[in-house]
Amino acid sequence: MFGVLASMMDGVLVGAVYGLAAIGLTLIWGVMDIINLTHGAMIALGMFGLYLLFGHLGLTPYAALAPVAAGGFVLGVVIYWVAVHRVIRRPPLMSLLATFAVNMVVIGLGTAVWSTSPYNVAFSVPGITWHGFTFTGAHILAAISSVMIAGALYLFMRFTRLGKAIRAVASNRQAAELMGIPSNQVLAIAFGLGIGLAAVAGGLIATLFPFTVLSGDDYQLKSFVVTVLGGLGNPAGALLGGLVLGLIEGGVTPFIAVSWTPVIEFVLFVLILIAFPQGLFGRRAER
Amino acid sequence: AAAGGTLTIGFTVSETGPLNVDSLAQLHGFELWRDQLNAAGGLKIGSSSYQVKFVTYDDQSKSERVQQLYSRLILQDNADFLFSPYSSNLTATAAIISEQYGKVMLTTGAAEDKTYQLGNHGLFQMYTPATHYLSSAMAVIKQKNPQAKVAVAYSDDGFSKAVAGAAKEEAKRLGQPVVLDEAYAPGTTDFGPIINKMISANADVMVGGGHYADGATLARQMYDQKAPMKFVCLLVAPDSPQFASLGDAAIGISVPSQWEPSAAYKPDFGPDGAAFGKAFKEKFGAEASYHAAGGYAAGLILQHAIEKAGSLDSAKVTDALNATDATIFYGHVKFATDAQNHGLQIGHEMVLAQWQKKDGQLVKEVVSPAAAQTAPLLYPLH
Amino acid sequence: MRHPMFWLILAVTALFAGLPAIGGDVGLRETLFLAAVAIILASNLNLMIGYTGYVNFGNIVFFGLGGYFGVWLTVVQGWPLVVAVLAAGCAVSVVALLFGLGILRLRGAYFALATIGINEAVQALVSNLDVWGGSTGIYLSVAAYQALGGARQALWIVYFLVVAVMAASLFLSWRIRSSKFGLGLFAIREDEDAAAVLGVNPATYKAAIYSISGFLPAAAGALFFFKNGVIQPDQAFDLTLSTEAIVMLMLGGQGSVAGAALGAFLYEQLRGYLLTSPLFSDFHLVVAGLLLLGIVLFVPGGLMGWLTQRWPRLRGKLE
Amino acid sequence: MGGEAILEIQQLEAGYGEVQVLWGLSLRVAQGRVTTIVGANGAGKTTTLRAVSGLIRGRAGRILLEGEDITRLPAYGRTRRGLVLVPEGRQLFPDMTVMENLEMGAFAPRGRRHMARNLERVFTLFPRLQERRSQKASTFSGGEQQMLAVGRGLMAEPAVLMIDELSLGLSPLLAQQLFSTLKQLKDSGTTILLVEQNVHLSLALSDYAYVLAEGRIFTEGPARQVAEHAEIRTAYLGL
Amino acid sequence: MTALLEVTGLSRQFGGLTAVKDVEFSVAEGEIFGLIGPNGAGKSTIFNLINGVLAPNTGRVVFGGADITGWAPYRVVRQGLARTHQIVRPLNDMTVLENCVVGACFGRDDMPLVRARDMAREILDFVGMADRADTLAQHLTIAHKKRLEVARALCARPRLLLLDEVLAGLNPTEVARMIDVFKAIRGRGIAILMIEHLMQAIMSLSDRVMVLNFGAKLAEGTPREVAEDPAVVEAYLGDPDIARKLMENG
Ligand SMILES: Nc1ncnc2c1ncn2[C@@H]1O[C@H](COP(=O)(O)OP(=O)(O)OP(=O)(O)O)[C@@H](O)[C@H]1O
Ligand SMILES: Nc1ncnc2c1ncn2[C@@H]1O[C@H](COP(=O)(O)OP(=O)(O)OP(=O)(O)O)[C@@H](O)[C@H]1O
Ligand SMILES: [Mg+2]
Ligand SMILES: [Mg+2]
Repeated sequence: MFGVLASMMDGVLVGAVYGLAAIGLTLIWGVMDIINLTHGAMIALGMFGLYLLFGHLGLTPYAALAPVAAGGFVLGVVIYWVAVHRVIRRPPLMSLLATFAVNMVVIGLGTAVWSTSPYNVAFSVPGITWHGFTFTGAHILAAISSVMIAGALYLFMRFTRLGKAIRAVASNRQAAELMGIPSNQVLAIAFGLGIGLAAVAGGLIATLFPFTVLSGDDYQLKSFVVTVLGGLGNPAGALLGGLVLGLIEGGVTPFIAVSWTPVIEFVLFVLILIAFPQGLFGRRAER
Repeated sequence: AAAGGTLTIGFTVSETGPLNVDSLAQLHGFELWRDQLNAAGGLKIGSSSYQVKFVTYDDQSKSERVQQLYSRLILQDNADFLFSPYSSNLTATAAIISEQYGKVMLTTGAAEDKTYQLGNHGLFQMYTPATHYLSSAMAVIKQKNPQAKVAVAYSDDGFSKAVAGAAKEEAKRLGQPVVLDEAYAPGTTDFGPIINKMISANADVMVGGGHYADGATLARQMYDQKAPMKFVCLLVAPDSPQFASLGDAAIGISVPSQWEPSAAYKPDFGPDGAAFGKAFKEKFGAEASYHAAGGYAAGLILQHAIEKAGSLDSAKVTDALNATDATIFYGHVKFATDAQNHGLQIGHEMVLAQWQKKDGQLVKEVVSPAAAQTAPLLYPLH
Repeated sequence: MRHPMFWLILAVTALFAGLPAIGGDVGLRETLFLAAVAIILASNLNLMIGYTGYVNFGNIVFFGLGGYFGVWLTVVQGWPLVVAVLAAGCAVSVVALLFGLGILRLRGAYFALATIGINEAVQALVSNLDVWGGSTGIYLSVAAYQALGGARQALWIVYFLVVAVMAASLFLSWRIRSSKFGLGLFAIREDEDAAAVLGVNPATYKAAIYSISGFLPAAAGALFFFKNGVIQPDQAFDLTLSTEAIVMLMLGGQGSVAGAALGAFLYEQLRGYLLTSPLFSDFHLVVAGLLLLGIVLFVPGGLMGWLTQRWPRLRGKLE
Repeated sequence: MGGEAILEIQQLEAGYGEVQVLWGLSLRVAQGRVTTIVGANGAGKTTTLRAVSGLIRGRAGRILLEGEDITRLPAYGRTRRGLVLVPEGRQLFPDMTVMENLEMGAFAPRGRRHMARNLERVFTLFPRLQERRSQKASTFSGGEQQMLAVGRGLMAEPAVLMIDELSLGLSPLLAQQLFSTLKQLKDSGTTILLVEQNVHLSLALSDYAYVLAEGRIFTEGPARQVAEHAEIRTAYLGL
Repeated sequence: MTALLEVTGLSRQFGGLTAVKDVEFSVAEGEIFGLIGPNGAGKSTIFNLINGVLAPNTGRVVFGGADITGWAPYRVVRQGLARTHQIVRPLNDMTVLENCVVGACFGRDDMPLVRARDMAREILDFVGMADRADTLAQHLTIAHKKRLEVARALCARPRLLLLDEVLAGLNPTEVARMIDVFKAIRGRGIAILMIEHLMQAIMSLSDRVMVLNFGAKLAEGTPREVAEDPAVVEAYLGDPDIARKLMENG
């Protein structure tokens, strides 16, 4: 009984991080209608960014998140201008491929530098033990950070001028331009934000699990699932979706062999897509 | 020495992808052998000597291009002999090509017994087969606590599954309850759910694991989550010197090993363990893992067979390998020659090593068999 | 039958079959084998992406499932290879039809995501399926090739069969392109709702083409893994191969029969070259990525798009 | 033509991809007046407005606003200077509320400064918008959407208001109401550049008219004169 | 006159909004029937309900004797009921001819390609677009796109044609040309149900007109009867002489 509860609690903690990982993806998707296939690579860069800042500059992981976010933002803006800007009004396949190409380049460079060997941020925070089950401090802190970042983003999008401008551009780019909103800059900022969030998520994940250059792919796949659960372009939905995914994982593992978890996860993913084509918490995206 | 030319050995390496840590360690073993041999004048056949040359490609840990690459190695690069790719399934794929051309292929990373039961004639295994990996660990457990509840959690790949399957059989035979039997996906990084299950099942000892990445992670997370295991034995990962980077999380973790630097076999030919270990450290700046030793040993055995055959002819070298029954720094080497299991390693034995703290330093001690023991087993851990 | 496309397909097939056979050149055969498989994947993917406008990101599931059916039927059930290959094609088409009826209600990105989901779900399921060897998969023993006269001969036979499947893929693409069925697909690609209002039954058409586009890749998968000697879930359902197939299609120019084939051929050669080149092998991904980015940004119509733009007269002949 | 030119277009050439639509077009919009562009379908009216507003780039020619060259300015920069377009097809922000749409209209500093005053003006002109301020724009009916589009344009504090196809798809009653609204705007001093298929109404409302044919100015003159010019009526207006 | 299309008790809600409320009317063989009403009155929704793009909440649609309520759009066309879209939907990347061939191929007769091509050419000639046959649809002007909508629908060889604001956005010359096309269509024995805001067109073409307001029928009758109905003037027409008034004030 405690085992099941502990497992679900673990699921919630990890789920919050899944949610954060998905927010960057859903933001870019919602605003630009681009499925950003560099997402996984950016998560991986976030992991290595944190690893380097922690290992070589000796920053504590949580202090290192800020420069990781800033680096991700800048990189995102650069990628936007180089690769995304020209495909943004083209058919979706184009932006998929453009971002996939960037992904190949980043992963290729990453592999050349770090190979595909696993790395590890050797850092631990005392945890809480409950009936023999231990929740590590890193998990708890990561979950708290995720919720806080998601909340901040929600407030930013809802109430700031820049946030509104991003939503306006997402809603109708030409009209936004006609309202005096520099849509290219706004899109670059939004893309940078999305990448920055992916990098931060990667940094937080690095405090939990070891990683390789290719690890981002797993979280990218999970982000897709979360995005579909939460609906497009909706940070709150993504966080909720992440929690649901974490709960599913945590809730089913005590009862079945862990090798069946992905079966359940993906079957559920497809079924939810078929039943709710706009996501569980999604608004209608098509008109 | 009269110049005889070059002898080409071809193989693919998993430079990238999930197998790369183990595969690259093995490559280092190959390279050390080659460089030492070439420095010593090369491989001697009769009066002529040959410089050994490698041709390698990256198989990306995937079988997709393996056949193309091995065809290329044989036909375009004119490889005289082959080493296998790392892992059993890539090896099985490559063997379909090598067999057709009657090429000899020594395998080091392909531990699964199955690979040698497919009817190949030129495949020779350097490792103790998977089914024997955990025998000594199970014996140790039985001896320490006959009632110990065993948790088996292993990577869901052929090799680990074969090892774990044999361990479960062994537990059954020894009358020990298996309270948890879980296979996890090879890329798993979050072992929280499995560790929770171990705790829920009140397991006393844990055996399993798979390769480096998952094994190291599992050990670290068991430590972080304070899993109260009395004995933990993981495949492959703890053998790597890198494992020491886990710090206290490494203490007490044991590993079945093909080879340990401290194991002092009397070689019929080639260096002894200490000399190999020293040379390796000089060249690569790190302790040799058993993958590296296996790589070096494969070269050495091939070299010995060629020299004994006195020819580069594959058929003659095959005969020489079939007849091999030798002890080198790596231990005893002998191949099965019956049709069902041709090439299966039947001479070599594993040791059980354990990470312990000695004078504040993490060191890997051999704890079993008694003959090779360098320190007593640390038990229980909690 | 005097259409240039007919002769072009015939000539390509003859070259593929003839060139390695004449000199018994196994190296060339292995290279062309991978190229033929790439062409099969890209051509059939073209039926979905190029003709119908649905991005199938998980197209490799056909190939992998076909491989499993084929290997299982030949090795475990002892069926003759050709029968097993056809059966694999049929089985996968039926499975695809079932999937298709479910997920083809989705559009755009959601459809693409669902195809990924299906691939992952199938992979996870097969990994747990004991009849197919679970995660360890199925190994072929050397004896499996005896029925075809030993491994050496068997690989040639498998090669010719793959070339035949390739030819079938090209003919299929070509025939569909100039048929009424194809016209309906194009209409769906342009505007599904408008097509429905014009009398095209989108649900049936989409499910049909999804199912058809699974048949030949499944046959190719059966042959590929039979030759490979081992089939395991992670290689059978490797998502990167799916994406690579899309890249091939883009490179050649989607919607065009010759484009899909040419793109697949060139991409495969390029990857093979980069992987084995001492100069680029460390950076093969980087080079391939930069190349792809260049194409997407500057030649979005792919090779065929570029060719027909330069020489518009080619349009009717090669498409 | 009377009045000072606030907007001046000189030798404008523009198009889409390889298609050139405008061939050296020149026109002047006088301060405080209503100027209209009429012409057959496909003559290039929308293209003209799109080029002037910066949604597409001109290939040659100059655009002057209050004497300043704005040819190189992007669309948002032109809006910030008071050159505001109510585009063909309304182009609302469908996922945002009516109020948010109006707020976005006042995004540029110019509009933000006078937000309260303009909001009041828009609400007086279109009471319906005030009633439905928190409704999502996408659920509006066609006519209401058009009101919102015009209202949003006004929020930007336009120096020149350009409107494309004001009455497209509107019921006769709504079209009439919108025209009266435009008249009030004009009377309050806003400069307007209008494109409209309802030639009767637009010529009636306007001071000056340009007749566009195949991307060139065919003729121009005071609106009343153009409306009565027999040859123009038959050849270009189909009256 | 026998009723070709008979609609009874038709209703449709969107969330809380009732877009179409208990509407009843019929169109006779060969008739031109006009549908007018303020914006958002539910006109386009009625089209969507008839041709199966939307399913009605209540009511029946009977066409040519068959109950087609809730049929999928592609079945409705094959029954001989084709439509155009208020916002044009050309198949952009296909030529004008191909657009029409699609219409012909999948329309009322299950035509083979070759015959469909002949048919498409004939119809293009009929609507005066023969010279544009090989242009990509996306490159057409709005006027031509509207004509393409009509041509494509005609290719299905319908017995009844639904036209949704085909004249909106056209200049008077184009409107006049289109009206001629409509007359010719009627000449071929095809009935027309049209939505239009252009009063002169509705008045000159329609045999009967129905006025819709807030989803419900407000009036029905000959054009003249309807135009003189004070309720219709108040809700829809307003003052027809506005232009003259503006001229005088300005
Ligand atoms: N996005 C586009 N791509 C290519 N050509 C276009 C595009 N938009 C318009 N055109 C072409 O440019 C020409 C002028 O179109 P424009 O929309 O400016 O005409 P208009 O005078 O506004 O006509 P209408 O009265 O129909 O609105 C037409 O021939 C049209 O086909
Ligand atoms: N999918 C939908 N969801 C919600 N409301 C809808 C939907 N479609 C139509 N409506 C609403 O139903 C009402 C009727 O719309 P409809 O398009 O039928 O109007 P119409 O009479 O054709 O108007 P117009 O003359 O402007 O084209 C409108 O208020 C509209 O907002
Ligand atoms: Mg226009
Ligand atoms: Mg309508």
